[in-house]
Amino acid sequence: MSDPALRIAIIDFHGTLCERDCAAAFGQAAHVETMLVSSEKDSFSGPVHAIVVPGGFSYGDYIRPGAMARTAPITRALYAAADAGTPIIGICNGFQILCEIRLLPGVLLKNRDGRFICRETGLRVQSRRSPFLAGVKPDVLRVPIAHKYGQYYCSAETLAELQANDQIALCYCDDEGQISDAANPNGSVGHIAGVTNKAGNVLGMMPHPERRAMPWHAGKDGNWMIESVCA
Amino acid sequence: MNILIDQILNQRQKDTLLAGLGRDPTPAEVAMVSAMWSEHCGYTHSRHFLKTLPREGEHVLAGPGENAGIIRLHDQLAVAFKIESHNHPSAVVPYQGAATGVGGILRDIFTMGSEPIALMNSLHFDIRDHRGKWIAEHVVDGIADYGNCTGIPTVGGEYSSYPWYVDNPLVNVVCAGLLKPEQVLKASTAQVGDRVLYFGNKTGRDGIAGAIFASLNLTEATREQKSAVQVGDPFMGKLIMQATLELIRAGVPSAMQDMGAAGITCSTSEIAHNSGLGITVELDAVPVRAPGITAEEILLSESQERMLATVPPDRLAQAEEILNRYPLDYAWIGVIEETPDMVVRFQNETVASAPLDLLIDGCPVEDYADLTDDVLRAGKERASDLSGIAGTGRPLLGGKPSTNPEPPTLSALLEVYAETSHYASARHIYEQFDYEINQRTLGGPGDDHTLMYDAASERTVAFTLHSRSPWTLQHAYRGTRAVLAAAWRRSIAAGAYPLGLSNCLNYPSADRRETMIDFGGTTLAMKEFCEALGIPVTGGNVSFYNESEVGAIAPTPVFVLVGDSVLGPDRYRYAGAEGQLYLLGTPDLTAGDVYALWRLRQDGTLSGATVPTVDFAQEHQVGQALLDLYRAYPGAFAMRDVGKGGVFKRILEQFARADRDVVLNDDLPAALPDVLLGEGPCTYLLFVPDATTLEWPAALQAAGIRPLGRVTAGDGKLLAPAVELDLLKYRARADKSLEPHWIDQLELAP
Amino acid sequence: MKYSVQVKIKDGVLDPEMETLQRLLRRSGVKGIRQLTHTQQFVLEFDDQVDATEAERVARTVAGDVLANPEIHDWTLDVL
Amino acid sequence: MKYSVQVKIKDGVLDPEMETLQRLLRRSGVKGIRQLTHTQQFVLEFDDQVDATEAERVARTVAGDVLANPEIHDWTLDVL
Ligand SMILES: Nc1ncnc2c1ncn2[C@@H]1O[C@H](COP(=O)(O)OP(=O)(O)O)[C@@H](O)[C@H]1O
Ligand SMILES: [Mg+2]
Repeated sequence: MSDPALRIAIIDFHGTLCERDCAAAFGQAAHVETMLVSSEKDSFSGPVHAIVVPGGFSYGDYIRPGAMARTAPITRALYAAADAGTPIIGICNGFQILCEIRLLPGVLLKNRDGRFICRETGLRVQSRRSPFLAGVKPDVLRVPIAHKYGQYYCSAETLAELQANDQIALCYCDDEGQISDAANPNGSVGHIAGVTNKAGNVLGMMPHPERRAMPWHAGKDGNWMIESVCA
Repeated sequence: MNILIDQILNQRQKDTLLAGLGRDPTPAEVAMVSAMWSEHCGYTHSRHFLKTLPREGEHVLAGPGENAGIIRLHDQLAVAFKIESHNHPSAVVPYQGAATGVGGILRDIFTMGSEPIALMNSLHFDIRDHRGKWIAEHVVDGIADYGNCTGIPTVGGEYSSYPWYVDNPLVNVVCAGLLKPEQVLKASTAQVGDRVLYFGNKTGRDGIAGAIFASLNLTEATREQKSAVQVGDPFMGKLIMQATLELIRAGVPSAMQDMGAAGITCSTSEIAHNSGLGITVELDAVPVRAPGITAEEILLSESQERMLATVPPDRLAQAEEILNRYPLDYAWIGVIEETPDMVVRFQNETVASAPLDLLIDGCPVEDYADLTDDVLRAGKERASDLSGIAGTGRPLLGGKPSTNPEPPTLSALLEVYAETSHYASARHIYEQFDYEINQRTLGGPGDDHTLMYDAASERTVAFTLHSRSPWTLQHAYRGTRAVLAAAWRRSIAAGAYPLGLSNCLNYPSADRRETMIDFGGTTLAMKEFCEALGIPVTGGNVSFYNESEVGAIAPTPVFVLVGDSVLGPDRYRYAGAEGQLYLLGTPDLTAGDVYALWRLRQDGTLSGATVPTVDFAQEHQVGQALLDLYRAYPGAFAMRDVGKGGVFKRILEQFARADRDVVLNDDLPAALPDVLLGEGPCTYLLFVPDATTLEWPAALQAAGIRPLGRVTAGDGKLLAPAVELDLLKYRARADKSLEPHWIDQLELAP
Repeated sequence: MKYSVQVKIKDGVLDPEMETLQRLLRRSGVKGIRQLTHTQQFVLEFDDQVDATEAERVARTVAGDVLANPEIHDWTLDVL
Repeated sequence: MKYSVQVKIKDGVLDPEMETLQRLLRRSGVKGIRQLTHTQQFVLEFDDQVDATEAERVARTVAGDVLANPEIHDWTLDVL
């Protein structure tokens, strides 16, 4: 690896909650330097190797999760970075934001049974196009979800496109790795837990890899994704 | 407004006010006094008893009187924690009532400069009917939405359903935060000339007179006082938390206080008075939301998410620079004065000018000198006839003890165990809470213990939350002793010698002598516990008047213990090993909650139920020995206190596996129902895997630790002399969600 | 049979979503919005077999018990 | 100047909140509700100084950018 540290930008909207968790988790990787970037800024001030839009309740999830993020200056910088091919990951509320600012197709609706769910889920890696998934060895990861609006929805045409372009990155699965209705916690269409954009550099996912990453965590599956993008 | 004042100020209070002022009070003064002298703010009925509690200790950095208690855990770390009730609002608007409860307790914690790390809650309903279920569902939703949105994990709690909570649910919320011992910021350190900073949400008419509301019994009339309802704004809650912590880290405020009960009145007067000074408040400067709002309304509004700070004159610009970064309102609304008066100005007039001594300490309090310790220890026995619970004479349970009660069979008891909501999986509750955010949760809901890990100091903080209304109903003094001992055992099992105690005392009407005997009995028991074990009371909350036309609650003290745990990330977690079970103590079926629930089903009484008699010195000795054992054999064995649901619940949760049997020995220390479902002093269950050899310290041998049985290869059975139980069947039923118990039909029938 | 239920936060009760939106808009330079309010409309369409009194009774119960909380909302019911 | 923005879930997009509500009602023995729909109305009231073209421009931007997501919503703007 070349000498200068990899800079990973972590975006902090008002109401973002998981920025420090992400900084701690990604910061563990060798040569990585994480920096918090306020959503009130309109640039990253310098080159970044990758961008994390962390979970939380930006602007309280008011109106619709992620909806108000559109008004923040940082979105312009996000569009530019996405175009330039920078690896971007949106986790949970970050996924909702990336959908609302149209960097990713689809939208996240309220969970099928209307309630918040905090629970570990199985995730089957369906596509490794995202730099965050390219180096993930196992086909099944165990990572928790924590959301009320995690039901992925898109039109039938969009779904067909996602399939055709290999944009479905992660699906919910059971302990044996089987994708099924029973293993789908929130009613997502196609059991989708994560998708990428057409180019593959922008990934959105509802589960939280940063919560299975620290030395004292019982599970460490999240580290696969962190190491993948930092490799 | 005037109607409320007449309801609230009694003759004695009116006389005190007139004498103190030496003139007729202004409307604003009456408004302020009505709030400050309410039970909620003035502790008029409880002060007599609360002042007897031990509050000093080498670990105490802040005690009662501050927004929250603070305990020094070790050199690098202190913990702020507090419990608070939101029972009355939750009975009327369960979602908002519970949500604003969480908001309020969070503010108490970050106001002191500590970063909130954990929320917990203690919830008690009567879910027999539609209304009770509706309340339960909405309370959990409200707690979830507020806590989740602010990013503080909700890591544990307890719930129960008993008939004495009909119409009067209990919603107690706990928050804990961490800070460096030198970072503590108090509400008593303002200086003359400091400017008074208001920030957060605007002031509206919502929640007017909430403090008064909490001091009244719930009647149809109070239910109609809709202006008392507050709406929570968790996004603003998160913003003011961040802004507050940032201000404190920058060293800007000289003192800080959140606006909780009685809003601006309480926060401004207390911050000045606690600092030994006075204050002038300019109400015109307060950011308001409602056009035409009056001075009295501004003074009493309980609009949520508002903070108060005092800032030295040379720090104003720095404060503004920080606050400008957040989408919130702020204003300079006054100044700290030398003269110890509270002066309020509105529209170029002085609308109030009263000595703070009068406003805060002048509150006439009830004196209960006749309730001596002997009277309290004798207390009031209740068990066989609950029909007039707490003396209301209302037919709540309607039961008369059956004259010749058959002792229950094990299968009848297990039937109760399998069917009631008490032992159904709490997943339905806690999966609605984000319990993992912030990466600190070492033991969360569904785990054996509630443990939060601090990576910086590599230390673990243990939290214990406990209440047992069947015990405290039967006898407040003895029941409270038993609850405290049970909470102590939970803390020991979590590896922590408790360093501080916080409490929420939920009682029926304070206007009845019987309530005050119960209340006094509870505080006496608490005092004895704290003195015996050297644990200070660092704060708490009192909620009276939990009764309505329909019924009155059982006295329900809820306790929170905090300690520095010896358990860490490497603690023992059961993963299928074979090994030995050991039992300490002698459980008694009639003291356990399964028996109480069975009995309530039989005839609506608790006759035959008992309260364990505890000896704190003995609990202390055993507890210390167990902590030593944890230290001597780190990560080598598992330990649980034997509490609700008895040994059976622990076996079911841990060892019910398709490839394991639990085989109990022939020489059980008591009858099987006692062993499996009973409780008693100093009772713990330990599991030692075969790979580990332990040497029992003398203290435990003296306490009578004995082998109970083995966990061994098998197919999911519990085998005991002449008994075979299918654990997997019970496990499957216990794993079933609470949901069907909680949700049922709307009352849509004509 | 079609019923419309309109649900609105009572005057004087805080609507955090609208307050927040207004604050953010002001910060991002959108000036001149004096007030922002939010009303929800639910339309309940009944099967033809259901008679009008029964439909209205159900609509009323659903409105008062589920769609609105009378403590903080005003609501109205209309036949469409 | 007052503008009303009506936001409604598109035909064909399932509305999870209404689905949940329907399920809850059905489980509670409420029969006969064929359909349940939900529309949100936002009213933006402008200061008198703001001129109509500017107000409409703002209302339109807020509606399309924040209040509605075109992936799932239809929305309309009306002057009141
Ligand atoms: N109201 C609540 N809020 C959060 N967690 C809860 C609540 N009630 C129960 N729990 C959690 O569910 C688990 C099981 O609850 P319970 O059986 O009552 O307690 P325990 O196992 O501690 O005796 C515990 O881990 C507890 O923390
Ligand atoms: Mg306070």
